[in-house]
Amino acid sequence: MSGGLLINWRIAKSVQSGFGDPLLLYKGVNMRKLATIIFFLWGINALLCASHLFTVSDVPWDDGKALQIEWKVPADTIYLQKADSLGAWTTIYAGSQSSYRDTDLNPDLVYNYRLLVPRPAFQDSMAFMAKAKPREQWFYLHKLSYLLILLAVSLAVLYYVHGARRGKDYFIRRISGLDSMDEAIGRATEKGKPILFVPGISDLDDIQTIASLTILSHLAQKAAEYDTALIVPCRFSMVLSASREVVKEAYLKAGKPDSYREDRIFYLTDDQFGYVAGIDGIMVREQPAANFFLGSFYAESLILAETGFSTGAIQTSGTAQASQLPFFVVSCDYTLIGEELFAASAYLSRDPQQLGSLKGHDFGKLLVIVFIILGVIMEIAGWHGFKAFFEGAAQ
Amino acid sequence: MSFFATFGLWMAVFFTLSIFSFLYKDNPFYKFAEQVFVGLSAAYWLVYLFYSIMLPNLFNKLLSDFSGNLILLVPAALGLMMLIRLIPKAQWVSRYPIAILIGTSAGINMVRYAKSDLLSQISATMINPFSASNLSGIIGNFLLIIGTVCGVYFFYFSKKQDGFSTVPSKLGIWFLMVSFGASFGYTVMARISLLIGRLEFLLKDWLHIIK
Amino acid sequence: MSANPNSLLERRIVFLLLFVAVTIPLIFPIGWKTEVSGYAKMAWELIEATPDSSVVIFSFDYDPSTMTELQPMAEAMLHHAFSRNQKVMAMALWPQGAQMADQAFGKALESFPEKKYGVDYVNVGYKVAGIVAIQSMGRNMAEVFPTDQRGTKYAELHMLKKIRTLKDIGYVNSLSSGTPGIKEWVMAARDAYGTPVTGGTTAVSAPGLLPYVNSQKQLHGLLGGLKAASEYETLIDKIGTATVKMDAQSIAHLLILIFIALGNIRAFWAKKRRKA
Amino acid sequence: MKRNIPLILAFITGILVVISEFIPHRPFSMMITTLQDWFMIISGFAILLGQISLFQSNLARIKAREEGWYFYLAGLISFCLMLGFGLLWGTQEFKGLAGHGSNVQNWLGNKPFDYLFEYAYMPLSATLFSLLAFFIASAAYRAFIIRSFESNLLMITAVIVILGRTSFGGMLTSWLPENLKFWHLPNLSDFIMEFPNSAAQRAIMISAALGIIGSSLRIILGIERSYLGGDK
Repeated sequence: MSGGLLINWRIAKSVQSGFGDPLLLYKGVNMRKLATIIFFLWGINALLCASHLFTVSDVPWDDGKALQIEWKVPADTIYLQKADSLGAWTTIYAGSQSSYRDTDLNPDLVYNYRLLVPRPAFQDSMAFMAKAKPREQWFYLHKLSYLLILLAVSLAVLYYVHGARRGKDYFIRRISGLDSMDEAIGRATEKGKPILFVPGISDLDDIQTIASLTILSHLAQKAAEYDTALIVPCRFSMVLSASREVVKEAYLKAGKPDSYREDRIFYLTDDQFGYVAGIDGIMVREQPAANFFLGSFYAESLILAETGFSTGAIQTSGTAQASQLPFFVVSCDYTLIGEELFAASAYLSRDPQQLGSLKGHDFGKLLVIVFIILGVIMEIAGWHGFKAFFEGAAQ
Repeated sequence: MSFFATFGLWMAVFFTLSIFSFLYKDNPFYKFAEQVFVGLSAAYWLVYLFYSIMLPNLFNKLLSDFSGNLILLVPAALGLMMLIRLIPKAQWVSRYPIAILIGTSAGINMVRYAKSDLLSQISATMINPFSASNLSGIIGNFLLIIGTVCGVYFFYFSKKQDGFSTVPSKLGIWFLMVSFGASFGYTVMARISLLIGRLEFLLKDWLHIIK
Repeated sequence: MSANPNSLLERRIVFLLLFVAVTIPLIFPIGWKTEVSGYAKMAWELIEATPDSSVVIFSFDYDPSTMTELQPMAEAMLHHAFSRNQKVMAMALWPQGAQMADQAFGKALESFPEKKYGVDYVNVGYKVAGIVAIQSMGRNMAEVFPTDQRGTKYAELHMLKKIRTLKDIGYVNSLSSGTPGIKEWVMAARDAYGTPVTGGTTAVSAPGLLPYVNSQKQLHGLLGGLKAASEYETLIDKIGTATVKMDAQSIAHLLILIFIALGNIRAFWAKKRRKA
Repeated sequence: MKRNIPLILAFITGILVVISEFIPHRPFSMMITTLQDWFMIISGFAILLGQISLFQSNLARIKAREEGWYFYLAGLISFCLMLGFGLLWGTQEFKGLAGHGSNVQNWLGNKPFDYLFEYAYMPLSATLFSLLAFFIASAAYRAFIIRSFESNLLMITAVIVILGRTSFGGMLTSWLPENLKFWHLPNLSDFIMEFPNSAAQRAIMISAALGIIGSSLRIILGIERSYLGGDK
């Protein structure tokens, strides 16, 4: 993979000239021959040294887009050059470090590099050459810790789900934000006012949106049972489609397919603040008695929650967006904090399989706590390998 | 200033004030601004999506090199299947693309969060608390470790919180509360900046009161 | 938590007071001095210590969306550089940065009407490719910028006559709100050619760049957000836009604290009345 | 059939994505970006669904002369204008069906699409965003009340950080001697942000990540399927 060749014309020339006249004979020794031999030996030596001094090698366990270039030359400043497709050299690094990683390369192509080491005393520079080919491998080794932890959590989830299937019962602690859901629906029914459900501002590619739709399914069923109108404005068409499916199914389950009104689940606009402007309008005009903001929210969280507050609605919110939680906590009646949003479907459905998978998350939490404590102890003890193993994946 | 620039300025001022009027109460100006906003922005994203995503990623590629980009027919077909929803009888067809998208999202989210939010946060918490140069740093490091561990424990669902186990859970809530207060306070400045930006527009560009 | 008519009225009063509290300092500046942080001082020192008539680069690596925070920095630092008689070459790694530069020059010329284009300052405009452009500037600046924004040839720009590469530059000041920006300048200009780099960024991005302000001075100080901009204005003893905006911020913050206090007093009375 | 095939599809794509994360070799290394590009294309088609629904509902309201129907008419007109302008003369970088429309540009000073963007969309969006300044004040007024130990913590840290972020917060405690500098408000607020705040944020992130991993797994395995609706 790596190769090196020292070409130093100045040195080569000085060697030649040092041996004087090419045809000089001294005590029967053909000096020219000697010079050639010495020069040859020096060349091999230089070659060996050079391969040691300047190396280019494929970065192992990667996607074949990087080469590691290293050099061991005593110089304050070196220039590293790379040949482009036409063979012209361009400097890619200048400085005093002793290695460089060239990235964004194409796998299986050969790349040529040249290292220039200036020699101010001679007013020239030495040049080293090397080339290599980046290759794709079949596993990212630095992701090992990451694979293992993912496997551990997944296996735990599967194990507990399996346990649940065999009839094991799992406990789940109270989540007040979810207990209050019936109360909120009840109040809306009493007042004869609708319920507003906002499934967040992310598309279906966010798991929070899907978690939100799961809660919507339970909520819609309750709303159907109580004959309370349910309004669901959506920011994305795909969320709209999925929401309609979910709500329709819920009304069907509640035995009231005729009460389902598709026009109550509608699209507003793909725009973040346009969407919020629309919801604000709905809140002040329809005066829903209960608002649910569940899913992924960004800056608009407070606009929604404060407008909702001013209309006197009972408000339940939930998001895993840590930066928005303060605003929900401050201006809503109930807030599902972070993971509680994902626990909701298990909590509401009491489906043993879902409860089992929740137990799996909890196993993950214990694992995390143990790892953190172990990691801290190892760091205090000065044994950094443990942390480095986890850090590998964070690259 | 040209007529259209002046007109545009007044239009911008009108919309700005209409939105602000919502703070007092809902009124026809806000209703108008709201509906215009919804309409404009919906069309804006449609146009944006068409020029920036559909043209370069799909149509242009298919038009310039159809046989080389045959694979793109798959998402195109799935996209059309989404549109079949418009026919009430065939709405179920859209479940195929939705299922593929959700499957993909689930896979991507699983690996992304495991990496960026789980592993990197765990390893960032593995610190030697005594490595800080001063006492407040050492105390801070301890708070960081204890807070993270107790906070994670707060979310432990499958155990009754009684006896000793309430202690870390309680601590966890305290840390959450401190964090919520702090983030709230920290955000005030960014939010006031937004208002300053709008006022600058009104006072500078429109009224020329400030330079 | 439900709202009653009383609380709706209180809300409106809160809104109105906030509106007034932010507007008034914008119209009638107070000019509160801000306590100067070490990072802002470092940036100031670099500009202060760079010799008379050095050519320096101001790179405008942002667009209007972050103008509120970054434009005051640009104005204050430009004011400082002009006052030290440095010759400023403005450029941009972001497409709309060139306009930001023109605006900043316009503002600075109000205080320094004697400064001439081409002699004391130039705007060479936007350059694509971020870090690659910077690397090329390290080899040959004239090649990267064949002309300035107005189409004048590089060689005809008086102040750039002796400037061949980045090494001839006194310092680089990057005002950036993302990528490409300060990070690229540090890597490609400071680390590769030793040209000192300083800069300013938004309050949100600042923590991510602070590690570069280290003992090797990869970054000579850093301004983060409006507060740092007003600190800089304090350093050059000028009441600029940042100070004015910071005044508005301070008043608004103070008002919110008063609201919290009033809210508690109200809650206290309500509780007492309920008990009675 | 209508339900099982989608579940199988979700399973296969989910598993493929997870596997490809760990394999640097083609074709796996390309998988995630390819699927993400597909997502954009599919949502590019799907956006029409929403827009048609918006169009229809506005039209229905106008036809039924529902209360405030003229507002919906305004919305509909804005929608059509923006869309028409965008398709006809394109946007800043892209040319539309009728080219760049240099005549219109000379007349208006900008492309019509960009004109509406700059003078209507931008001010609307920025002003709506700026309402947050007011709401953050009213929320603070109402919610930061001394009640329980938890709510006191919330309030006290908020007050410290608000003070620490401004000029006068620094002035207030600048008299503190060197050995008490920790209690200097800007320092104290930095300390809170850096340590206890980060700790709680981390806890939320870690547990939410576990929730996301678990939910994703449930979706891939088909345990979680409510997003698909019913069997019919």
